[in-house]
Amino acid sequence: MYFNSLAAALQMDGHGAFVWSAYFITIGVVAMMVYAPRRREQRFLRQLEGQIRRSEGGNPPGASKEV
Amino acid sequence: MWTLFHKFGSPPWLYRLSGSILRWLLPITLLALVGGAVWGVLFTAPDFRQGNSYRIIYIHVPAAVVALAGYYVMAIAGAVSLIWRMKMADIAMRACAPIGAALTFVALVTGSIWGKPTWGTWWVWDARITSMLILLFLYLGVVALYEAYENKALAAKACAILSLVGTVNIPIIYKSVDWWYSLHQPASIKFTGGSTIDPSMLYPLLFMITAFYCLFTCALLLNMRVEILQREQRTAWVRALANKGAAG
Amino acid sequence: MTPAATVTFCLRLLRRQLVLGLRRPVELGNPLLFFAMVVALFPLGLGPAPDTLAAFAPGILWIVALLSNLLTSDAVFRSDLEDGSLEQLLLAPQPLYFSALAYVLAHWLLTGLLLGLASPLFALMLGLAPGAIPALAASLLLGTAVLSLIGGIGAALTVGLKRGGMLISLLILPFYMPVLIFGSGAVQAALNGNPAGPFLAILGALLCMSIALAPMAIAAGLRISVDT
Amino acid sequence: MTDGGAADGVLLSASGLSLERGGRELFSGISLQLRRGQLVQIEGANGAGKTSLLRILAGLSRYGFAGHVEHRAAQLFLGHQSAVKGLLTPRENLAWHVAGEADFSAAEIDAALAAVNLYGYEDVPSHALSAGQHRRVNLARLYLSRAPLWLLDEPFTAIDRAGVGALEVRLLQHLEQGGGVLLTSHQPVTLAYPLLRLDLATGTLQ
Repeated sequence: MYFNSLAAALQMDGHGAFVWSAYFITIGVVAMMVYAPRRREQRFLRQLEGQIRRSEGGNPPGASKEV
Repeated sequence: MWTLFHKFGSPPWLYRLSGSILRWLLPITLLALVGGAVWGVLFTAPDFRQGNSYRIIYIHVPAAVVALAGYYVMAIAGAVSLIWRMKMADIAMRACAPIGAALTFVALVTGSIWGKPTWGTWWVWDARITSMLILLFLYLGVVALYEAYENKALAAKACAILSLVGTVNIPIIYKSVDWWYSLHQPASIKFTGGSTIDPSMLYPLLFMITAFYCLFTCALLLNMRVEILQREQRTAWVRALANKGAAG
Repeated sequence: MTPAATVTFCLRLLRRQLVLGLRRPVELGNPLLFFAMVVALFPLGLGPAPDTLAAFAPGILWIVALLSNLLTSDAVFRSDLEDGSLEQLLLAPQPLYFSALAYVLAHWLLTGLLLGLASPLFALMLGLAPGAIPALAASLLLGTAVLSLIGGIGAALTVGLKRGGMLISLLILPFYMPVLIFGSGAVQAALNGNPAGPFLAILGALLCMSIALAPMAIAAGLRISVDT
Repeated sequence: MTDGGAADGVLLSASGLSLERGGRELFSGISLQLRRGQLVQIEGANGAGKTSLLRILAGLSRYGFAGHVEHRAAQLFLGHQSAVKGLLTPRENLAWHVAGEADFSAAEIDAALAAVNLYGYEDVPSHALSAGQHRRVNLARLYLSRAPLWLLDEPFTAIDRAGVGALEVRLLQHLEQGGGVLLTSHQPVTLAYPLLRLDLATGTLQ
């Protein structure tokens, strides 16, 4: 550990605000990059499942149908 | 070789493969990102000229490097899609653009934040930052073109051509911007050269670059999975997956 | 009877495009008028001080040339797509590479060439030193040819879209940047008393590369745009 | 008819064509061989994909369909649009046509224009002509072309009865000279010639 204390690490001789904000923005973007497609995938599967249930009885499974 | 190639063209196979890859790659990537960041921020000595603000390098440079590489990945996927008409290449190309744009955005924002303590201003028309800005434009152009086409199969082909044109142009743009900057460069502003970097700073940097490559791979696979499901939504295997997802 | 030879066919296309352009002389003048008007905006925006204007003149003239080229690029293939000529062109047995080159050449002759020839007038209006005017005209003549080729790629990719006008700018402006850098660099060098030759040589190299590669991208783009 | 065409007389051969648009299958499993002297009409309801199929066969649609198309002879494709430039005269439109055929002499062009009843309109700017006359300028290419393979999309639309008659005569002449014609048409084709029908719904040629 280069810094002696937590406060020093946060402060970084006055540069702390810049360094930490850069890292937090990056964390935000990375989280979005990972989270957004996973959420889209879950949501899509849920939608499709609902769609299949709605059409059940009318169409056999796997048949093509209008969206 | 060819069987592997054909397997890559098979959506269910790719979907399952990406699932099993992500299961271990994603946690490792996130751990590596956190570990590398901690290493870079807390365990390295400050730069003798820029002080602690240089610690932004551990995200700025990896993001910039991977964003640039991402453009080439996109162009290669585009070439594959044009030459062999592989659907999966279309999907990979489509998935690259937003990820690359996000990474370019990170590189720009962190570069700007880095600029404030270093140069005293949020934005400097420095060669590297200007090039990153142009790269962002190139990515956004691909996204805009894709969205403008209603027929998504054609959209992918059009984007493939655009990204190939971009691949040829990027070295020219970078060189010309470099040259332009050296012509107009004020003497007081100097960037620390990458080649003179101390090993104690270099290792965490290389580590972070690797981690960002993994991040790119993960994000690419995650985005491709959604796209595969949407394109294949009428097939039996996707429907089975949806039913299973609802039951489980 | 065999189809026309490629060279004959390209000359035929070139002649057709030029006649089409020359029968609408007003549209031919539009890019020049646009150029003049935007040049007139700068003194209004920057103030009429001759020193300021002269210092910015290389950049201003080049940016305006770039914009006026951009605005005309959108129309290169549009009317041909609308009246069905484009699909006939794609079915022609001659290589589309050369046909695309003929279209772009016609576009350059009707816009870039005129702009390059008229540029000394606008340069004088902005107070550019007379010594830099040959460099300006030469760099514009070379540079606008590159711009026309790159613009052709954008036009080919967006011609099939209903709202292509804004999109084409977003796609091709990044690719215009090296031309802008070296073009205005040539004028700047001439202003400072340095030789403009190296810059013109780089523009020439860019032109050679664009001639070799851009028609391929244009041809591929046109095939996609016609494939509805 | 000297140029193009294989020894077995096949001008165009396509196999296993299927097309999907917006999640709907327009047609599938279409196979077709067009030989010299054959007249084929593509049949199907509105929106069945007649024009799409013709564009695939012409080579204009390259993406998004499955199957294989092979051209064995030079083709002439006439689409919905006339490809006539309003700023050019009919004569210039044909002389500088973008389809890349051989250079035609002025006499040939004038004769073709006369054949489509545009005698005297050779030097009128085309924007002064009506839409029907534009179509006829386009049809004049049928009198100039040496291509054995004709792909015609709705050739009988927007022309008057006399024009339809003349067109039918020209088609007959072409077929008798060993050309092949593939067309789409809303109207029933009343040609005194054996007509093959390609039904898009079933994919069969009768």
